Amino acid sequence: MNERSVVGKPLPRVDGKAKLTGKAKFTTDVVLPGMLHAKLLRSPLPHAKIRSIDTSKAEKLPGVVAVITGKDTWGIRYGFVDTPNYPAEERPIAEDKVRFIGETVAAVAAIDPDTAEDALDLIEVDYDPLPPVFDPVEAMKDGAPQIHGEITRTTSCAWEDWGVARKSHSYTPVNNVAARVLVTYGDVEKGFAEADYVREDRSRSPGTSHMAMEPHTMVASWDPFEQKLDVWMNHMAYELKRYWLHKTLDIPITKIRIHKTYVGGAFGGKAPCYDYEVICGFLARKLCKPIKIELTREEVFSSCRNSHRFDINIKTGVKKDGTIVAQHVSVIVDAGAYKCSAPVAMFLSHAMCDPCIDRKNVRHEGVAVYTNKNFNFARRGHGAPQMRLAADCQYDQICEDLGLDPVEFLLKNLRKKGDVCPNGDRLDSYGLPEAIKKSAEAIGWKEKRGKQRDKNRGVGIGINGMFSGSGYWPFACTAIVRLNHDGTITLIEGDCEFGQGADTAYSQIAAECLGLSLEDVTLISSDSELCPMNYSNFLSGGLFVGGGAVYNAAMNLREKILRVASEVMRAKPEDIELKNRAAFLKSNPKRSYTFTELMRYHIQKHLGDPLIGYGYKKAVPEIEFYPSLSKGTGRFTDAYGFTASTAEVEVDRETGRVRVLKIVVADDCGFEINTAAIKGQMVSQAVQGMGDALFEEIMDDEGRVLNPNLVDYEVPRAFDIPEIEVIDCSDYEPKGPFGGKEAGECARAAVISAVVNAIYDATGVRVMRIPVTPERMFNALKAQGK
Amino acid sequence: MKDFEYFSASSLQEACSLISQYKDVGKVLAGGQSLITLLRQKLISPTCLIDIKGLKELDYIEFDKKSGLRIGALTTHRAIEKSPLIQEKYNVLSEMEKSVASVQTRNWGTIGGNLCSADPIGDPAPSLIALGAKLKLVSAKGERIVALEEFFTDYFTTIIEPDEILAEIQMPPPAPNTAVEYMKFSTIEAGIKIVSTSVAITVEAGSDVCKDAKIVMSAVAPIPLVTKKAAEMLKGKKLTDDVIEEAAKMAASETDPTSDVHASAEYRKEIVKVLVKRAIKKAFEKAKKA
Amino acid sequence: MLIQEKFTVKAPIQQVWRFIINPELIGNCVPGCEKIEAIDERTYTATVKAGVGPIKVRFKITTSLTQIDEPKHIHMEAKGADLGMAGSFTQASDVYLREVSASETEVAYSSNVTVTGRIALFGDRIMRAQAKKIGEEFIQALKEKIEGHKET
Amino acid sequence: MNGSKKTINVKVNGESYELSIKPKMTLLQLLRNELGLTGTKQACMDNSCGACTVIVNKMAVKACSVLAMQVNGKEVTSVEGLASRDGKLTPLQEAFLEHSAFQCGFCTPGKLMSSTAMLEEMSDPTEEDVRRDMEGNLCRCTGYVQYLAAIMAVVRQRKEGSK
Repeated sequence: MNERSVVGKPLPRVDGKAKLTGKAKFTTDVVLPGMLHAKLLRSPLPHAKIRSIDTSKAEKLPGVVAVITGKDTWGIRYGFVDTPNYPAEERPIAEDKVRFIGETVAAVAAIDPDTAEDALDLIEVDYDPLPPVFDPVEAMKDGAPQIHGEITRTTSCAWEDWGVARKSHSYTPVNNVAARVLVTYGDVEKGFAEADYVREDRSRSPGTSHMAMEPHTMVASWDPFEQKLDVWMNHMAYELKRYWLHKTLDIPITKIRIHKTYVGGAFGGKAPCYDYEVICGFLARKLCKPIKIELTREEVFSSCRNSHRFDINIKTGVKKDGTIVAQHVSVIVDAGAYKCSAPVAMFLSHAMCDPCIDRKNVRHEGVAVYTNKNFNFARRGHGAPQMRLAADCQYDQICEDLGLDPVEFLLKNLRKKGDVCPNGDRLDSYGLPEAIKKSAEAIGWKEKRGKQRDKNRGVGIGINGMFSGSGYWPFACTAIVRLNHDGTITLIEGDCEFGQGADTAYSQIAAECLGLSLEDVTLISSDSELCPMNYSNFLSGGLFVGGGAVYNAAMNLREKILRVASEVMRAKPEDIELKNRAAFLKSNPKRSYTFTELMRYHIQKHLGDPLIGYGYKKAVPEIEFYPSLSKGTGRFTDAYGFTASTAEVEVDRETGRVRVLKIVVADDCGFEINTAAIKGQMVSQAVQGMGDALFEEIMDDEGRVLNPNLVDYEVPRAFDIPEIEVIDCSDYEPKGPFGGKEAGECARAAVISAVVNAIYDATGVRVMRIPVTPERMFNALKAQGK
Repeated sequence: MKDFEYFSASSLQEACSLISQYKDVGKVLAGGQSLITLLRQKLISPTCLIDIKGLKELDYIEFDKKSGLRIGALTTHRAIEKSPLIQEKYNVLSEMEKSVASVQTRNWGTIGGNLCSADPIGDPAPSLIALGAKLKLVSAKGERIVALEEFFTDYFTTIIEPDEILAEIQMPPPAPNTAVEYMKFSTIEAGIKIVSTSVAITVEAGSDVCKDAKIVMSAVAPIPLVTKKAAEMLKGKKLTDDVIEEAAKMAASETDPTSDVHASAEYRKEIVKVLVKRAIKKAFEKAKKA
Repeated sequence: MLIQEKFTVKAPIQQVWRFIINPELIGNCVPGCEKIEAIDERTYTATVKAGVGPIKVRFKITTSLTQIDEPKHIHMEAKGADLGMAGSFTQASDVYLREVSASETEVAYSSNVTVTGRIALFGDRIMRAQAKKIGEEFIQALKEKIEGHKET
Repeated sequence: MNGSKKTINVKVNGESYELSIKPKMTLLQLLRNELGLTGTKQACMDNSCGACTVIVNKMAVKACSVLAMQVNGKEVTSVEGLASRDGKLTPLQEAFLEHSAFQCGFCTPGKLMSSTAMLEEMSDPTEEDVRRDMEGNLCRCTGYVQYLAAIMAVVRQRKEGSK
């Protein structure tokens, strides 16, 4: 198995032909006989009591089949974070109160989408407006409007179900605080006292949209005879969605089947449970008819999760030579109306820092605050991009202040391969030093840094680290590899194909393990009824955990085949090799048996066992439960991916417009299973990161999203992309499949910092609030007289 | 989208008669690249649409040395962009068209539809005004010619009567020693315009003196804004950097932009200064060579 | 959307006050205002036509004067809904009067408008521009009416 | 009656259809809902993303912003009409596959249709031409690099082939 013939190659994607010919089925393409369409009525007010809802006119509209309101779904709760301390508080339909503009207050099912939409106009809601609060700092003040009363769990919480001994308890948020985190290690005060130089800065990251191309969609169909719900939906891991449908609709978990569809992009935005999903299932069961809910792009912006809004205050103490000795970070997360993953995002903003830089003495505190705005979830990095902006830009400025070189500064403060982080995570692979050096070299750091301001050009650098799955619930995966009659295999695993290339990478892994070619793999994936347990594919755990399970399953089958071959060939298993659907003796390749022959033999001789491999993997094997979100203690992941990125920009001083000339992404994602797919992931993140740095921001006015469409929310298009260079800095990760680990999330954060730092180099003006729009840059240049 | 009745006109005459019949409840569909979005959003719900897009008789680009250029109102943006005739004689139009939305929209959308939708951030109007365009409006009762400069009255509003159809855009022959330049400013390349401007400069032959100037800006007022003072000030002057800068400042002072998600009013004024300055300079350089 | 304006009217403060407190008089200054009916001393309804280009809406508006500090300040709350169900808005406004001289009064108003429904789809750009335009026409009409009133 | 159905004749992917439709039906709805050709996608609803691009009489257009009535008598090609029926991909589809030019695949049909029409129209586009012409096709996954490379590969291939 030393010579690799399938992994490590830019093989064409297994979903390619389907996706290139229009045959690939997405949820939006699912049509069922007798299917009804549902539309949701959204709250026009940011904060109001619902006095009454009159649905009678809507119900009378020809073609309308049903109208439901919060009265129908009263008491149903769900949430991404659902722990004893932080029980879930989201609800599918507002009950007695709305908390943000865009919250669902009623749903209409009708014979077609137009009729359902027309009916929304006929629903009369009598609101009693309450004073809203939009700013998290204001929301924390005494006397501010209280967004939530007592939060009570009506069923057991998710963590309870997965074995945490404590029961969830009701609680009433005080001063709108949704969650807090405090992570400390070392002696921060002593650290600062020993520092030669201390700097404090503030950074701000806005809410942004994942902007996956496929708007959120679900189809559900209820079989009244089997009492079973069939579902086609946008998701990133069906176990999570199925769990919530089971919980919210009180349907036995095996009586819900999530069918495979391709998902039109996710980037984090399709992982959590959504209101429309519960409503879709609810209506399907109530009406015994298939229901389709397709959200509009406007709803995706205004009512679906966006990225977290972070305000960060960062204080860092360094020695004269640039050695970091202490850091104190205060994070305020503007959570919006419901907390969703805000407690996680605050924690992750710390957790992703730790493997990159040794800060020695750290205090990281965070508070997530309820406001009357749409709420948030992970977007490609989940807390890390916001934190890297604060840290990398401050490091850049510290270097400027002390006359140090940022690249040297980073290299000096890095951790080392084999280091154990304060929480116990060990860095068995650590390509970051090489990534920093190579990305700097590729952008021409030495020749350019600080030397092009007269041309309004500059270069900058940013870094990041990212987990490869974590202990969220069990966060474990299983895979099955079946040997077929003709010596090919059928791989059965649950991960969802949302563009990242899971189907292809996993097929490659399985093929490689068994000496097969990619064409020899039939794949069954992403179907909750056909596939074994699967919790991965978000938290960047896809390849490492899901792929790891596939690797283990294929190796399990490999062992079995070798055992049979050794029996048949009367040779030691280690003397036998597998290739081209056959086993042969290494010393005498002519002596061989086909897989088909071996399988037939095995069935005959061994009680009909046709040779099936199975394998599983858990994100962090050593831990029983979960890292503490509020204290940051406990193992967190088993491998980190790393990126260093550099960028070169040019600033038009007259207008403030920033043009990115080049982005370099040097990434350590461990061994690259599919090199073309990895390149795709890196380029993708470079372009998204550029958008974040320069123009992406969801703007709102008193809680109303002002740019809920692709005209006003601008994302990079074909003409905007700069030269992009991707450098492979892979460090073999011993625990990953073939040495692979995280690849899809890390780079985005590094690119944002690189671009923002390059702007400083070009202008001498430090902007730590993104996006650096032309106007923001213009004003910053003007304010600093440059 | 609400239901509507649909008529496809087979001739201009039929179109005129349909539109005079349904003028109170109907809308003309010329390409529909903005209209269909409005229908889908139910921001407008006419009871009938009169589709004129198929009218071949309004799809032409013709040039005559004496009378100049005539573009049928139903000529697509793409046809204008790709027309060798326009590239040779009115290149600014071809260049400008590259900024109009996307290829797909330019393939289906028509120049007439664009002008009649009267979006103040539309690309074509400033350049056409700078080129001195006139419009031919026809109805069952007859026809009239109006200057494009006088066509727009407010956001999405023009002087066109409910029973009229825009039939043709006319432009005088290219003036000697003249160049027209179009410049736009947006955050992303194909993004929504924060400001755009079209500047026409005529120089005294063989000199640096400006004989005539026209400066038109969009996205800074409810209609494409033709500067009065700034253009007037340039006339008869040698176009030094100082003069150009002064004119650009003057142009900015004549604008009345609003703030929105893309830019504040103040910033728009700043960008006008830069953009108009750059456009004048470029047009001036070209005019000297023209 | 916050709209703030300040302007002076050539009239004594009492006269301006009497004008702005009278729904009939003030209503006639609102562009597109079709009819006004008083419900009680402090509440009145109006129908107002508005629109941008082809998009036309007719708002039925209910306005309540929730705080009156004669002759210096009024707080008003208004709710409007389009009769064609294209959307609705709420508005909270404060009007402050300040005596500049015996014959001149400064009027300052700040109004917070929230537009909802399909009309909000039309975009921030147009909404703001329309609000600004309506505001300008309103001020113009108000000045003309009060100042003209004085002369007669 | 207002909104009553009308008949159109249209050729889609080589097949002729006579269809009775409501005038408000868009070309996108015609393809997806009437003909079951769901390869053409809807992603924005306001003419800004290009996912619904199809070819009408050799021109790339956005099917969400064209009424079905307007293609009466015209020829429409959607992504389903590119590869041959016996499974042979077009050179462009092959290049997309080889260059890993797509990820989630939702915008891919639109991109294929735009680039197919572009390569029909332009014999020898430069990379800048290609980028500019593809402005109307939004993609969130790929960052564009690999699919622009795929298109350029076809341009080169064609040039070499014609030598």
